[in-house]
Amino acid sequence: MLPILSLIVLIPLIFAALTLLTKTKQQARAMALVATVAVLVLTMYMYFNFDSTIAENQFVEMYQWVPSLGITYHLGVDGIAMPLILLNAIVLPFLILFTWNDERKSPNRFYALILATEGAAIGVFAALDFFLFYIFWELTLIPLFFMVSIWGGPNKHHASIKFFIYTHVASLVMLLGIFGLYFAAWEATGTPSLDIPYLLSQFQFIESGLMKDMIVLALLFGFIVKLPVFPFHSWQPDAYTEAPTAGSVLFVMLKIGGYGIFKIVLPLLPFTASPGLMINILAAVGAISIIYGAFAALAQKDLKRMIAYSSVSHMGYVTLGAAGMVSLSVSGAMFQQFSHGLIMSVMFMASGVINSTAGTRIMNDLGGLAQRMPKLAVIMVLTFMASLGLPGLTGFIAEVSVLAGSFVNLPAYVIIALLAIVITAAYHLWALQRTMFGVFNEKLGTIVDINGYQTLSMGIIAILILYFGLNPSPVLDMMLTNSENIISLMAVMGV
Amino acid sequence: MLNKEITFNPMKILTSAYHFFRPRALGITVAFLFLAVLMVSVFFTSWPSVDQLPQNLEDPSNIEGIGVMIFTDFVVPFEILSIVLLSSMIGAIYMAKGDDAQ
Amino acid sequence: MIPIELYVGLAVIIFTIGLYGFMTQRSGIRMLMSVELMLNSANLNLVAFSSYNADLTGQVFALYSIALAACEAAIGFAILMTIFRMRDTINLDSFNILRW
Amino acid sequence: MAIGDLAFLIPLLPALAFVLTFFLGKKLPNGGAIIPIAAIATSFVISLLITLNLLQNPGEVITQSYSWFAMFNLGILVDPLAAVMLTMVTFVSLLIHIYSVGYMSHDRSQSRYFAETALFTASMLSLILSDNILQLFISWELVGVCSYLLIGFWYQKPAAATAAKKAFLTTRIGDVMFLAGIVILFSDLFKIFNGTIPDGVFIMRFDEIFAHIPELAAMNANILGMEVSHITIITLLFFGGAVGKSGQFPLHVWLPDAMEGPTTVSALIHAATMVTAGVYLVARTFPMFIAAPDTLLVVAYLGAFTAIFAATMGIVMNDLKRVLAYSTISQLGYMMLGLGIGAAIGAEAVGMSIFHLINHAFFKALLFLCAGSVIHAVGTHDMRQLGGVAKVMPITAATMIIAALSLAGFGIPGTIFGTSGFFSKDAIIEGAYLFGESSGMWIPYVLSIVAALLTSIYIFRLIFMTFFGKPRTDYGGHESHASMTIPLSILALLALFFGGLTSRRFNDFVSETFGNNFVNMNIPELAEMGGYHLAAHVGHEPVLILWMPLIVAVAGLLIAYLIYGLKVVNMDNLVSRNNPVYKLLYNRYYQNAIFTDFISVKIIYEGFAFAVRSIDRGFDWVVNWISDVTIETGDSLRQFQTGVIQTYATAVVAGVGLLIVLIKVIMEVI
Repeated sequence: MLPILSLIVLIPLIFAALTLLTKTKQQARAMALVATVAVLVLTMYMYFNFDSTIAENQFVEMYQWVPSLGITYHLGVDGIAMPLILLNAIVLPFLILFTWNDERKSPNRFYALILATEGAAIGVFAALDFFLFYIFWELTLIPLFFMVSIWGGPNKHHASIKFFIYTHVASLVMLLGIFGLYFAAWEATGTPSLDIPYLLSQFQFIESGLMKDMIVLALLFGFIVKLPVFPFHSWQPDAYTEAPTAGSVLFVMLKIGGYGIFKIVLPLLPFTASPGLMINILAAVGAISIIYGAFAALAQKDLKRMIAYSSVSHMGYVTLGAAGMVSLSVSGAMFQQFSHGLIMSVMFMASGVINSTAGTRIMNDLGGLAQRMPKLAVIMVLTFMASLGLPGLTGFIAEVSVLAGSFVNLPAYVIIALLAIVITAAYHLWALQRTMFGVFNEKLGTIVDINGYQTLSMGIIAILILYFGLNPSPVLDMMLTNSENIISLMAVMGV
Repeated sequence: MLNKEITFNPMKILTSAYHFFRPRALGITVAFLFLAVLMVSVFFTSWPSVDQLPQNLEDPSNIEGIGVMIFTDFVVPFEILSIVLLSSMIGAIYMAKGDDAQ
Repeated sequence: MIPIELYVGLAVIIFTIGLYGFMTQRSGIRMLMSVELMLNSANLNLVAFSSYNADLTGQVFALYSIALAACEAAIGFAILMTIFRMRDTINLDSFNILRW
Repeated sequence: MAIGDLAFLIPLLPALAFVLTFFLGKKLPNGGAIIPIAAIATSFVISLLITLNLLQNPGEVITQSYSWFAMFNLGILVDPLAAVMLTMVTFVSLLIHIYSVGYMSHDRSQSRYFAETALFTASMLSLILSDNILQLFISWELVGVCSYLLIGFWYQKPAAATAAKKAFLTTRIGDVMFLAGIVILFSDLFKIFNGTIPDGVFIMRFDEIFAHIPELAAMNANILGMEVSHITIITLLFFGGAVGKSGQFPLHVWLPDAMEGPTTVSALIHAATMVTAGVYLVARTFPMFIAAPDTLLVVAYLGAFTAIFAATMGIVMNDLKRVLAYSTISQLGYMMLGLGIGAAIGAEAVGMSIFHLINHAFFKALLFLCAGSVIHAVGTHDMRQLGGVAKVMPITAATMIIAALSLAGFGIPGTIFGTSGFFSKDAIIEGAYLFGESSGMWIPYVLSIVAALLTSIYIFRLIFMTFFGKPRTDYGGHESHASMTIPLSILALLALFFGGLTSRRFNDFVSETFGNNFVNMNIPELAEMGGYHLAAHVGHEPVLILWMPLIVAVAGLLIAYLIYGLKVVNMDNLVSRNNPVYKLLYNRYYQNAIFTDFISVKIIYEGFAFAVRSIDRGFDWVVNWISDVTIETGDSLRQFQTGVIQTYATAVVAGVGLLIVLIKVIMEVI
């Protein structure tokens, strides 16, 4: 059988190297498009052959690599990873199309970095061996670092270094957690293994309760910094804001933090010495993020920065839902990742277009753009509505699942989160009003609407937002299967 | 030189001693402390040794033995050393030659 | 039989003298001389232990070390010559290009 | 094929019309108005047929459910309550769409207008048809976003954009409460099912919810030391949603501002689609409300208060549309009061309230469309600049007077002679009397009577100032086009006669909603559970009470005529900025200052948001501080790196010496 997962991971990486060799923008973008479309086709093939009724890993590829250390080349996807791979595969071709006519320096490196990020991100989702997982995890840092520091905004160096160091420190803490798990299991069983499913199943046999707590906390720290949620979000507004549009979209495509929580932390959670504490940490972090991000977004003057803070707010739903410990809330949190990726990519694209046409992102300097950019206005209103959780769009499915599901076990946190909904609506609408509506600001000069490539890419993602909002089952079913599997573990432990 | 009057000026001696020691103070201190440490280690360690030094009265030289060892057991280091010597000589000559050759 | 401690003690003293010279002298040539001194104290040790353990290996390595010392001296003097040509001095205090 | 199988088309056709008009409208004449008109007309026919079918066979409730995701479903429920609402909404919306063809003919974005109104209607129809609370919420939100788009239709005007935002946010506060109610309801049901919900059971369906009312009522939460039943909390939160959508105090502030949209949009919002959603929600979930001991009291009191509160502001407004807006709020207060008195009279309250809702839809749509006709013709909506319009626009004036009579509630008690508004409002006021009689709480009744007097005054003030007397400014104007006057006439007929013709049967018909095979609720039993004792019989009030609504209506007409028609009283002293009462009313109880300037801007934006931003900068500062400290430490440690070999050598030697000593010491210790 075709080693489909290896292909999906390797095609972008190989094409990234090839793209570096190209000379012109035309060659580079064509190369990138070919690679991303190939990934999309393969992913669609995989998706249609995916059995969403079972929680096991599928399309598994396993080869021995370094037997003495227990390192294997082990790839596979389950219902947690599949939607995220799908998300990356869907959005990336449109991201390439979105940048089709942009002028920028060294396009070959630019597209190479996009492809490298895609390959690395999908690698994280596909890896079933901690060694591979960590390699891909760190690999995502490098292209994004260069993306920000080469094509970023005025404050790019500060932002890129902050992003790199901050998240790298978190990754190192996560690595400590992995080591803890690895060596504890090695000691207990006598054979080394870095295999993720195996280590997850061995976790319960670790004797020391403190050890177990430390492992889970270290892993959790690595993941929630990547998400990011309050109080470890401070790299994120800078990085998202300073990154070029494509970079910001890649940032939101990088759902590895939440993925780690669902795939690694949640199965371990019931076996820790103090699961109640862990759940409360997750839930508190989530609920505070939701309301904190909303208020912070309300206070922003820069459109892109506002979107960045809204992302903090949305990511709060991920941890809150994960802590909810009801299959509905957990799958809602997974769906929030998927939905957030779609919504935020269009929002960042829109703010990128506004920045490049109007020359500013400061909302008070904009105004009345809808009169000159009707197509952008329609798409932007739709995505902003999706972002504020309007029913019929993906954001709502995620939010209502998380809120309704989590309320069963965590009523107090859900009430905090509910309070934020009005604020969320407020800053979205206010931003729309200040940029799109009102009197056109003549100082902005001639403004032309988005071009065909941009309309196509943003429009199709917007339609997907609508489609998955009306019919979430294609991705939600597999999430439900997996979250039920996780919850059944909890039930065994009586958590 | 001969008629130079020899005077004893303690202040001058102290000053010159100060000027001698001041920049060297750290070095002298470290050296003496190190010496003390090493001395203590040397004299309070029982070193392994044979009871009786081997004495071959017929042939007190050990040149032959050393030569045999160099060309048997330690031939590889010897060869490496030769290369190191050669290359260092070439390097030294090259550096010392300077630019005037060009 | 002379106790081995005395040989080693002598080596230590010579080494310390070399060390002192290396640490305090500014002239490059004097520093190289001090390094030679230290190397030779090591050679002394090698030979002493070699004799007292009835094993010729130490003496072989003493030879090697002498050869290496020659290499080092050659290179060292060549470097000093280059430095002298560049700066008209072999006072190494003024060379802090290794500074970060 | 039964007509019920087509029920799903009712919201679907306008939704399709939205898509078609949105993409094709620009290429068609009149902005493609024909598409939504045709779609809504078809929906109306289907709704009407379903209603007639239900009238003959009350048991034929239409239910269809499809699994959506997880334990949620999408479905259709057409029972008498939904059927009458559907018919009303499609009908009024149809007339408004026809009227809009003329009204919007000069606007460049006509196609966008018709697309959005079609979506608005579709969302409202979907809301009415929902067979589960989640779908209802979804439609509810869609209604909200459509109102946002339509109020901000002229988005170039900053006032319109602001009003749209305000409308959306204010209703959003209610929506969050509604959502909280749903969330609590879900978690309670989840617990009742012990976390395992069988396949095919959709726990958000109304029948499923109603079936578990006893368990919900038995669950108690401790809030601030009081034992509160979960069903009370849930219904209060639901009512909070209704307060937002239906413009009840204190979330009514968005409704008057919503006048920034086209007048037809106001008509849609006020008559057919949006504001009635709140009343419909309470009616739909009435079995839950009646089982909640205190919620219905809150509903009754808040409704009565809103009725009089809004009426007082309506008296002083000078803007034609604003008077009508406050009138809507006031009338919605009546509807809520009607539902609230269900505590005394049971399921009949729903019938009364919905009856008033429908009559109100007719006469309020008429009022707005007439006002739109006047504004369209004369170009102003300040009543102080108008006067004598009746001479120029006779049809508009006549229909508007009919609407005003209906709003004020003219009719003869005990007969079938009377305007539509009379029958429904009279019933609610009498219900309030009965409520007072059975519970001893007379405040709702008193408030409702006073509000009726005020209603009569403000609406006839409007009539006299606009249509009679001499023109105060030179405004010109002409009678509107037939496409506008024909809908006016049809609505006028309904505002006059609908109430009288249907008053006998309507109540029974709607009350069947709760007795049919879908939910099959025993309302008296639920009321007992909530602690109410339903009054035994309706309709033996003293004669004075029966005539009271008519008396106050006539009194209001006379007062308005004396002041604004004959001008016997000089109002200049009263109507001045020096009069604190007038000032208070004219400034609308300073609600703008309180809600917008103080709470939103000062507390939320400048208070919380800026505080959070400062905290965020604090976090950023900590992160940057850590990096600064690292850099500075490195910078100072760098000084040791002198670059002089001797120093390094000294350090190495000293280090080796120390190491030897250390090793020695450690060996000794061990």
